[in-house]
Amino acid sequence: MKLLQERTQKQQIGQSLIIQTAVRQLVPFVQLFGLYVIVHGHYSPGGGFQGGVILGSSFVMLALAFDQSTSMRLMSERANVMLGNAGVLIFTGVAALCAIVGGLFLDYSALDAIIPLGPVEWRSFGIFLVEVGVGLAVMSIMISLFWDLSSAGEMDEGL
Amino acid sequence: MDDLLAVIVAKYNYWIYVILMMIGFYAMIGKRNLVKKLIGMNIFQTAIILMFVSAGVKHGGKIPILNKYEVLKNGIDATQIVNPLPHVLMLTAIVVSVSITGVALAILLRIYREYGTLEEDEILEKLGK
Amino acid sequence: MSTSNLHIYVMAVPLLTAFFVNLLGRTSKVWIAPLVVGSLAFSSVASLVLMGRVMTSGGFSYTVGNWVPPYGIELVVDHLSALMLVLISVVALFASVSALKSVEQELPGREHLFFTLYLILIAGLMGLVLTADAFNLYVLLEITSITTYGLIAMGKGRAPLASFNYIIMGSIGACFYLLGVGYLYLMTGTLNMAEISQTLPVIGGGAAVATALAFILVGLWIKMAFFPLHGWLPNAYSLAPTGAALIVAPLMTKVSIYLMVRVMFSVFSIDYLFLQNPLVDAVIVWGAAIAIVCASALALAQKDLKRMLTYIIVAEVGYMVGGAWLANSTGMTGALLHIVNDALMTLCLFLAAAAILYRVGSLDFDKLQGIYRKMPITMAAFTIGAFSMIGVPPTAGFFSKWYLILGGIEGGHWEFVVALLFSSLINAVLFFRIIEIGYFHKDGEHHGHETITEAPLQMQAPLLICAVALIVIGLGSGPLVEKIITLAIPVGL
Amino acid sequence: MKALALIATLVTGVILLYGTMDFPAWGDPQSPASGTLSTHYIEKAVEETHVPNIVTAVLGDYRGYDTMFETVVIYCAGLVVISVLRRTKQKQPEKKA
Repeated sequence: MKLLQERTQKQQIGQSLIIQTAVRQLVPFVQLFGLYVIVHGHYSPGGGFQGGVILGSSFVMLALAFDQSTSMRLMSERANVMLGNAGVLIFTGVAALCAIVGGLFLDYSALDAIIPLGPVEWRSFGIFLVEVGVGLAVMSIMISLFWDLSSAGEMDEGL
Repeated sequence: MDDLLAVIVAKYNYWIYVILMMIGFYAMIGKRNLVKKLIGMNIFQTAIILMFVSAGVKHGGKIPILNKYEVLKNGIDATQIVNPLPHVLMLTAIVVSVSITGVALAILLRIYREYGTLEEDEILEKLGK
Repeated sequence: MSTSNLHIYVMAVPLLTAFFVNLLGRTSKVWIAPLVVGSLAFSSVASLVLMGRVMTSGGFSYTVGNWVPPYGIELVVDHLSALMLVLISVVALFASVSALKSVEQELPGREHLFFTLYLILIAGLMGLVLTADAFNLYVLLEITSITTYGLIAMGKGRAPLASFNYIIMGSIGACFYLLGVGYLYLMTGTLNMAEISQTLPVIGGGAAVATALAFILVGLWIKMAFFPLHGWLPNAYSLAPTGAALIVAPLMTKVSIYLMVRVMFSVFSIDYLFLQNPLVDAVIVWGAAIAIVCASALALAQKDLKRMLTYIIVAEVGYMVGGAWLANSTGMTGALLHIVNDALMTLCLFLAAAAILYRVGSLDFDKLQGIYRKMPITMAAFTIGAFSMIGVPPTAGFFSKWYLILGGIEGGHWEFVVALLFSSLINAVLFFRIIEIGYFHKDGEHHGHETITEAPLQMQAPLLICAVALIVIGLGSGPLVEKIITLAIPVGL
Repeated sequence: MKALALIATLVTGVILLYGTMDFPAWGDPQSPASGTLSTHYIEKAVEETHVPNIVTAVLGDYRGYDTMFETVVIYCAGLVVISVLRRTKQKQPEKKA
């Protein structure tokens, strides 16, 4: 981030110094909080959708404070698409795996046949897996939506 | 007259969501500017979300996150806890509303790139030529 | 791979291959064709096996996630939904073979995006046909809508504007449906269709239940473009890329009609619909008659083949809605048989239009001069589709129209019978006009038509199979009706 | 056109309000909406899935089929935005030439 700020001073892009320093400090903690919300969907209000949006907003904050190519350096467009597909595939994959292993579709207790954790434990763990998949998918879609809409498809300068 | 007032006071949340919905519905049909139609659509969908969530309210109810061990030991009285089902349904409806707004904005950007305007009658004029 | 959840694989395989098409198609286009056609071939075969199983051992219900029905989401596989599954997967297979060729020509850099949306749309349609949960039906309606908005917006020129209008109308329709489900949930407390239909008689048909029925019906009518609410369909389907029109035109409206029939009979009971408020079905049949007459008249005014076909689709919707609300079993048989026939007829005509568009480049009538000599096989199949649309005996269209007319007479709705005959007459005029342009006008000006040769085999094969299927189903509609459709009609109609 | 829209809106509004007549009052625990289904979720969710947050339990497991299609809907939104806005390589040269 430090080198980043020198570069921005030279090319005069992005917001004023105060905002850039604030964002520079904030982004890691926002991402940590996003992960916390995804993982703690069981015990506190939250879950895949909300956590994914918070994670996505950390990249949007970067793109607003500096410029879009900075946030694209942090997460390349290809990696973003891969993450989006990975998230959705985790969800549908776990669901189809339950059917393949012999239970009903989306019946996590059927996964007990692979690793015997006990059917109810598997349900809780299945929900956790699914929340992670949703979080990944929502994060990557939010980022790609913002990048595309703000740069109207050119993916270069942004707002 | 006062029984009508009593009915309104007892169910005022349904009146609010109907008024909100009609504002959105009018904007969707009546407005000429495409972005205003989109804003109307958002109001319309938010009003439906308000209806569902307000249906799940129980006076004096607590939020549906329970202490796992205490519940496993001695159960729970359902009338104390707010109805969780509308919240689940509306999480889905919110995601749908976000996706449709994203798609509509992308299409508006493309229309603006091709016609240079977002007023419906100007676009039809350009098409008419 | 236990075969008890076969129907889930029918729906899950296209969904999973859609994600792989996006992943692999991004790097090399060679992956797209085998993945798309392979997954659809699998689901066609699997749905045929499922159909056989349902015919032998009767329908069954399936709880997703191993929960007792009202708590989890329940899927129902009975005669009607198995038939629809077969229809969707077969029509999707034919359309995908031809779409692969036309998308290569129209959307050069975006095949993988197109076919991902294409496969998700088909998975959504299959999910719609299976589900027996009111809110899950709304989510699947949104999936099919958002993929259709995307497919239409990929077109050139005015397609994004048409897609935006479709978004506004489609959102109104979906939100009205959600409103109806919300009212039912507030009155009955459950979302499972079977549960709702059990608690409704207990509550009695109050104001809320009548409003819920009205909003669900209006919502679905907007989705199926029933006449007064059809404003978005002609632009959306005619400006869409040809590959998209191939899959959207035959299936979207037919599945919406299937949903109306499903909601009518598994949520609201027969005596509530037809006996307690007798005026409703008479008004709807009158509306359907007006829809048929106006849509056919509008089709006359079109100058472009594809726009003309879209108005005929709106008229066909009037057939099926009217047939379903005739309140007698022959009318309902006609409506259900017409769902199958009309999907195949529309597919046959749109496949022919795609082949012509691929070679000639445009579909307005003055470009179609002397097309019969240049593309004889395509136009032969087009003529069979046209005969089926008019209702000429050997083809399938005649039989379903026959049942509809019988139902209309039995129900005493003479205006519906007159509208049907009038629309068949107008279809005859429409299609003979094209056949006349194609045959007898020699291609006067020689500027555009350097060497229009026959369409490529990849677009011709599905067209010919579809035309033959129209005749086979026409001749075989007797057993088709006894074995499947009569069992699908709820008892007591 | 605007007057027609206004009339349509008012008619829909009146029908909606007519429909809300026999709804339960706001927030009473005995309303049918919080009837058998949601009491089952409140009482049994923790016991059957060991997840204290009932909303996540219903979202992930009881109605997981909905959430799966939710993820597909948002995935489609991302795809459609890319396919509508991104210009393919061929188009750019024409503009420049």
